[in-house]
Amino acid sequence: MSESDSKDTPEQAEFRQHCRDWLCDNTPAEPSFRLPISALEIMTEEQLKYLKDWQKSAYDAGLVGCDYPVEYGGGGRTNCQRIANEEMHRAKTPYMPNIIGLGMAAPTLLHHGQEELKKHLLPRLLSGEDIWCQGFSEPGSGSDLASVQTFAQRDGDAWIINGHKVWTSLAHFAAWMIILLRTDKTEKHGGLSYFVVPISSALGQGVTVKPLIKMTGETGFNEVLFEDLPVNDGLRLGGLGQGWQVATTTLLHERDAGELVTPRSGGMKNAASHNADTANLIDLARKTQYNGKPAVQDPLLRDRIMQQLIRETGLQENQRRARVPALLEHPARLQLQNKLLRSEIAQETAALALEVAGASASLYLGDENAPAGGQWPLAYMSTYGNTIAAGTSEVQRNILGERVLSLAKSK
Amino acid sequence: MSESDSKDTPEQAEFRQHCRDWLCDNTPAEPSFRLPISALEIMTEEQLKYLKDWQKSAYDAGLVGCDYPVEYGGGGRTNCQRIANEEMHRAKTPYMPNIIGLGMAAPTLLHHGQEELKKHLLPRLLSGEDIWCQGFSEPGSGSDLASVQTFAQRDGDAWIINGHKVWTSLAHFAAWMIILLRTDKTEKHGGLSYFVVPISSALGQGVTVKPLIKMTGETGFNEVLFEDLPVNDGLRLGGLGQGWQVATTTLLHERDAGELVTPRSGGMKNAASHNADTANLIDLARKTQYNGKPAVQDPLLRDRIMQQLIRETGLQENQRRARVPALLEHPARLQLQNKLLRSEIAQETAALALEVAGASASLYLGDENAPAGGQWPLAYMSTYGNTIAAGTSEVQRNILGERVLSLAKSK
Amino acid sequence: MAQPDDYGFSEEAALLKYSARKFFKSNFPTDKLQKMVADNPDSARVQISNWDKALWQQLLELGWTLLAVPESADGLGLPAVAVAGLVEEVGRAAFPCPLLATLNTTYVLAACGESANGALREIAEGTTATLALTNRAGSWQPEDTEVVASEGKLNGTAYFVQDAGKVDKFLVCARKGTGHSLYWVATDAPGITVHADAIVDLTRDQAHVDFADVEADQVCEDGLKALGQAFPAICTMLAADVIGAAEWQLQTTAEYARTRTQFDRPIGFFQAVKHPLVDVMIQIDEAKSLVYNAACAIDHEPKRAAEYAHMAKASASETAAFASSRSVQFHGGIGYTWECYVQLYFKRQKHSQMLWGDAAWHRGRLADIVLGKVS
Amino acid sequence: MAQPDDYGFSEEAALLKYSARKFFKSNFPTDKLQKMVADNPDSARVQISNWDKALWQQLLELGWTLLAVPESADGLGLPAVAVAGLVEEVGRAAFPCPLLATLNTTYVLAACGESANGALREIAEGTTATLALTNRAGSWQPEDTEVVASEGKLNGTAYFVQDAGKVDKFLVCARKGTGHSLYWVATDAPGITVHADAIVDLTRDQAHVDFADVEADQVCEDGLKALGQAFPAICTMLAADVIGAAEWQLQTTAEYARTRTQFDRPIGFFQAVKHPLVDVMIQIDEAKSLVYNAACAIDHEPKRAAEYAHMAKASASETAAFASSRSVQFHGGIGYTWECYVQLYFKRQKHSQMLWGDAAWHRGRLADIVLGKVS
Repeated sequence: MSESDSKDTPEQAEFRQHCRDWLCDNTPAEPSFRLPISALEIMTEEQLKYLKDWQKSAYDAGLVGCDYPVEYGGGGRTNCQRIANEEMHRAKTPYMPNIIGLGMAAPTLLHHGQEELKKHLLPRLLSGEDIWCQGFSEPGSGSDLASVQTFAQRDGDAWIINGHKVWTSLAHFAAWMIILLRTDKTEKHGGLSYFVVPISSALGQGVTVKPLIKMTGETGFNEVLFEDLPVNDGLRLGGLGQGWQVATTTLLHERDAGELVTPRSGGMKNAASHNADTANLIDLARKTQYNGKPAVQDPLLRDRIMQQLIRETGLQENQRRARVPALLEHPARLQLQNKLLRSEIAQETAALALEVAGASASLYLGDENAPAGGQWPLAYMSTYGNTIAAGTSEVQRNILGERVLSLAKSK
Repeated sequence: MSESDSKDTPEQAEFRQHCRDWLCDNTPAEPSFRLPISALEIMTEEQLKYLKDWQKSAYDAGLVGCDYPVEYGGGGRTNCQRIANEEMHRAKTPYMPNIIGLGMAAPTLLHHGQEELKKHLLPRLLSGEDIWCQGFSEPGSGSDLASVQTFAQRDGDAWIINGHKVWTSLAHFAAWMIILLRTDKTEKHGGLSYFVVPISSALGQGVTVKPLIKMTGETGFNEVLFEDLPVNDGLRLGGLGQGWQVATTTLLHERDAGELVTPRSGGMKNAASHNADTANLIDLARKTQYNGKPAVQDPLLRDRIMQQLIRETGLQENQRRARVPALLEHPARLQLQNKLLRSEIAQETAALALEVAGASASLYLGDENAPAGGQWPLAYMSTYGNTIAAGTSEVQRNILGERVLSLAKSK
Repeated sequence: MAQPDDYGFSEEAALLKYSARKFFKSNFPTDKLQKMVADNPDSARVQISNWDKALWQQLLELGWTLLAVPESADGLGLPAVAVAGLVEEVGRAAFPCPLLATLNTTYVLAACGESANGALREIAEGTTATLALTNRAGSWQPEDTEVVASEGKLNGTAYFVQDAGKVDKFLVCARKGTGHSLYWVATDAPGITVHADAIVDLTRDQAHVDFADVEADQVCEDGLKALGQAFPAICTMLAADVIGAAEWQLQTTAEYARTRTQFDRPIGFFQAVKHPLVDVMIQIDEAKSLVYNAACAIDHEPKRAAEYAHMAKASASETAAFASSRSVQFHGGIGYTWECYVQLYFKRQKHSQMLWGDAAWHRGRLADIVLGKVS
Repeated sequence: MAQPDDYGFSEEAALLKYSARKFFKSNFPTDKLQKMVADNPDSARVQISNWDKALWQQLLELGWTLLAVPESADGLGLPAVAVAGLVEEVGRAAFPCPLLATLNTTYVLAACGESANGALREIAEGTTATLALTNRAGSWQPEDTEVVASEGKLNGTAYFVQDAGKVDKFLVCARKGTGHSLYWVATDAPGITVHADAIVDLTRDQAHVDFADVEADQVCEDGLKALGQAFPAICTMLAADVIGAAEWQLQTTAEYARTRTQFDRPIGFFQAVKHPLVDVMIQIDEAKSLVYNAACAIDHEPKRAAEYAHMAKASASETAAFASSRSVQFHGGIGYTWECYVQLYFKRQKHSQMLWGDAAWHRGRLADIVLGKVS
């Protein structure tokens, strides 16, 4: 809602101008084929290539990895990534395909990686040449992440990995995976270690990627099976048995609270081809007849649309207020709400859109009469990915109650 | 909503006619003084006398204890109490003052009491001559009722009682108390026994009653302190260490699910001088201006009033459906919802009434401009008594999840 | 006329209901449904949902479609409560079939008077049918129909026609002069083109149907009156379907919560799962009690049938939304997959939620009855 | 003009806010409030709420009432964000005083132009005041006032006048001819009768005020324009009070949940307590972020101030209701007693929830701005 450029530092102001100029000439044209709702549902090589090309060109122009050190392929700037993201949002660019690399792997590597690894991996990550995925969840370890069983058996300088990861978005395109492994069966949290492992180069040689299908009918996430995959100890991040601490950095970024620890490496957060936001909802309500008049004139729908607008604006303003320490009651209180609220507000907005659409909410992708091409039912179902993945809403509320309100642990 | 007399048995039909005839002539006139919102807030002797007189006359006419055996002072009928209650509701009679006696003590006595006790205590209970109260909660035992500490020490044929009960409605007028006591400190549930103890006759001789004030400004509940009160073992209901099982009967009745076990002894449930129901809410909405027109014409308020009407009707229909086994998925599923829903629906209805009243919702009892004499803010606050007492809403949901859905116990 | 306290839900009704439940349990377990309708997750797939016509034929032979046909037209004339009991079981099985569409048509035809007796007799003989009366905007007011009758021929398009791909006949509401009449026509009559919609729900189909100079039999002159009279039954039966499906969602999710372990506990231990599941149950029970109350009003207290049907469908729509939402959420990652059966019910319920009016729409109509219309 | 990213919340503003918090913590702990206002639970008690005039005098001397007075009228002219920061602390302490009433009056006077400079100077010198403009039905549209001005005299009654028993002056909106003007008059001027209302809230007072041929100074010709301009500040400051009080409710209830034990666990262990408390926190944070956004808009982006103030008060009203409800429920039996301090905040918040428009009312106004009015 609010313009946020009046308080730019001189460096930020200059950089913002650079972004605007470059984006003016280089924002790519819409592709001839349909893009999926987000990077997590990329299904075809054609989609991937288009999006990788975009990431590469934005990287080359300095709009990715802005705040990362130059020696790791970054821009060496300070507090400029937010500027780049704002300008890309304004220019309505596509999203970046390497969402897990940029959003989670890069900040974890930056914080915990050895010098050599960072120099080797970060430039190709930032440019999008290497796609990354995340191997945390397992069939038996969802909310209870610390119970992962995928085991790394010591073998001299290497580790032999066996196990089963699941819900692994982008694994079918990924060069690398960040992975949480059990290196000690006698301790729960203390028995975990954190590695980066090559995926695409090991396919068929200890790594098998099997696609899963989402309730939307889309693919995009996978099961990944490890069978005697050898991994060098040099690919470990953090100390042996320190995997949980390293994972915490990843999780904070996954849950939109990463800036409490390390800078984000680039790319807009949660970019989607059809956002379940009130701007789109109002657009739908203007185009839809409800009870014989435009839905936007129905008093009940107006009230509920305003409820969503207020919640959405409140969340935006939370992110702004989080930068003003004098107006905070607790240092992490707002950031730890981000992921929970973003996913739940979008879910409610999409649910409301289906009510606005009424009978037409039954129409899906590919139906010529479907409002917004059937994107709303797709968006609604997709929001469950967000209230479940990266810590369910239930887990998020535990974290808030325990870390911010100091209530007794629920488990 | 629905008339329910078309399926009366011949006995019920005849009895219904008797009730109607009698009520036509004997429904008492409104008193000159204000009656409290329910029997739980009786504050003055004047109020008590008016209400006791009413209960006595209704008892004498056979409208109380209808389904209880004649030898215990009852009417010896079958399934007639509901008829009497329906007719008293229709005739808009006052409520009965011995609400805890009729609603909880009597069915517990009937089920678990020794013959002699029943003959001695039930007639005076049903007629309202003896007011009863309930000594379950303690300062440290609210939701966790089985943790009561008030201790009965064996002393020959008697027990010596020491401890502290709290939230004891009507204790200041009560002749008798049903009480849950610890007779064994080594076991939690198995260390409890259930007694009936005389209160008014022991005041100052081992029993002290101290009034508490509610957030509404009313009195009506109390602390009751026991100091070396001797109680004869003949006043025990059920076996030694079986107190929890006996209390279950009381609790089922307190939570509107008693008919699963024993018949109710009479009196309308949850009768109040101002019900937080939609009939009253609609009345308010017709009389109130909102945004320059009658509130009953505001589309948002209409929608919310209908939400409450639907929930209220649904609860009534639950009680009807509970009597049709072919339409039940589980034998206790509907009854165990009654108390939870009744209290929460009333709370929402009252909260909505305050929004309907708008600025006028600020006006309380005694204000000449207050809508409905300020009863709505009083009713709203009073509903918290109901969502907290007799098992909080949180405890009710545990019971439903565990007993009906067989989910793991939460504690 | 007052309602009987037991809804008039007879032993015969109970027998019908529980034999239906048993039938589906034996013959149509959910894995069969999944295999049948979810074989192809591609949203560009052919859009007519698959269904088991052989099984449907058995149900036809059991007489399910003639239960609601009046005895005067050779039907069984069962009370609405008995029919609702059956429909609840169809919803519980999420069984793809044209029962609901045919029942809706039956109730409308039965409200038409003698002129529709021929059509009713066809239904009694096993013909299936659906209503065609909704406009492009999805209005639930049949006077908004875009089909026009003139000189005995129908022209225009009807939208959101339920299970159009499974039925033999359409009952069409068409504007005729200043009024609206009802027409009875075979789905393959000349001039009719059925366009299957690409819908989310895998257990039903839906179409928009073009009429181009279609010759059809008028079965009712005052179509709006008949539709108005049948509307409580239409809403109540759909609500019965919803509560059956919701009970499946509840029981399936509770079963998962009893067995799935995290943090060394079955997840049903956690009140963040337990209490919302209880709330789902409460919502189902409210809707279910209101469904049988509405059905009983259709049978015994027709003056209040509209009022109670609005309550039932409003409550059922809320139930559909809430039970669906929690069923996916509490199944976690697996609940978000195509292979997990909860997606089938989720999609059916979201369809039912809006069909024949969502909760707010029904509350608006209810308010007009209870509080009076706002001028 | 764009908003500064940090709301323009300066170090000076932070100092003011945190010194206020410290002041109340030292001088006005909640037990003092309870003793002061809850000495008599009888609802037939005298209705002017007690307050600590000596403490208020200290705050006057600290200059709190002149913070919002423009520099041109000898005030400090602090930005709205700084004032909101202070008001949040007054709400947190639930401190009975006429600060909010005086601030509201100040914002209206400041919107009147030069004609009100005299009245503003009085405020700068320590005079307290409140607005008198609401009709018997509680309309928040000042054009509905029941007070009439003619020949320089006021007649009629103003209702729901906040803290009328604590202030020196009324700023009255009165119908004059076809328009509405504002009048400045001492609360004890001849012809004025202040009737204290019997209200639920123990921390504020409220009255209806009769005017009978009262001579008063007109301070503004176009009263509705000034009131409209000040309305965002009125809503925003009340919302700031609400979030402060809600934070007290949250922290007090969380503290109880950390210490009260049942089933051998602190009750905060149970997600049935933990998660709703988290939701209270989330609701407070939403409202708080919207309050500072609205206040900042008053300072920097006045064209959008109304829009943002509606968001802030709508969100704050929801917060007031929800935080209050959960504070009593989670305190259990003790929370339902007069002696437990949560009742004080519960009642203040229910008052604030409706005051100057409840959530639905503000969303309606917001929709008119964002979506356009419905003709």
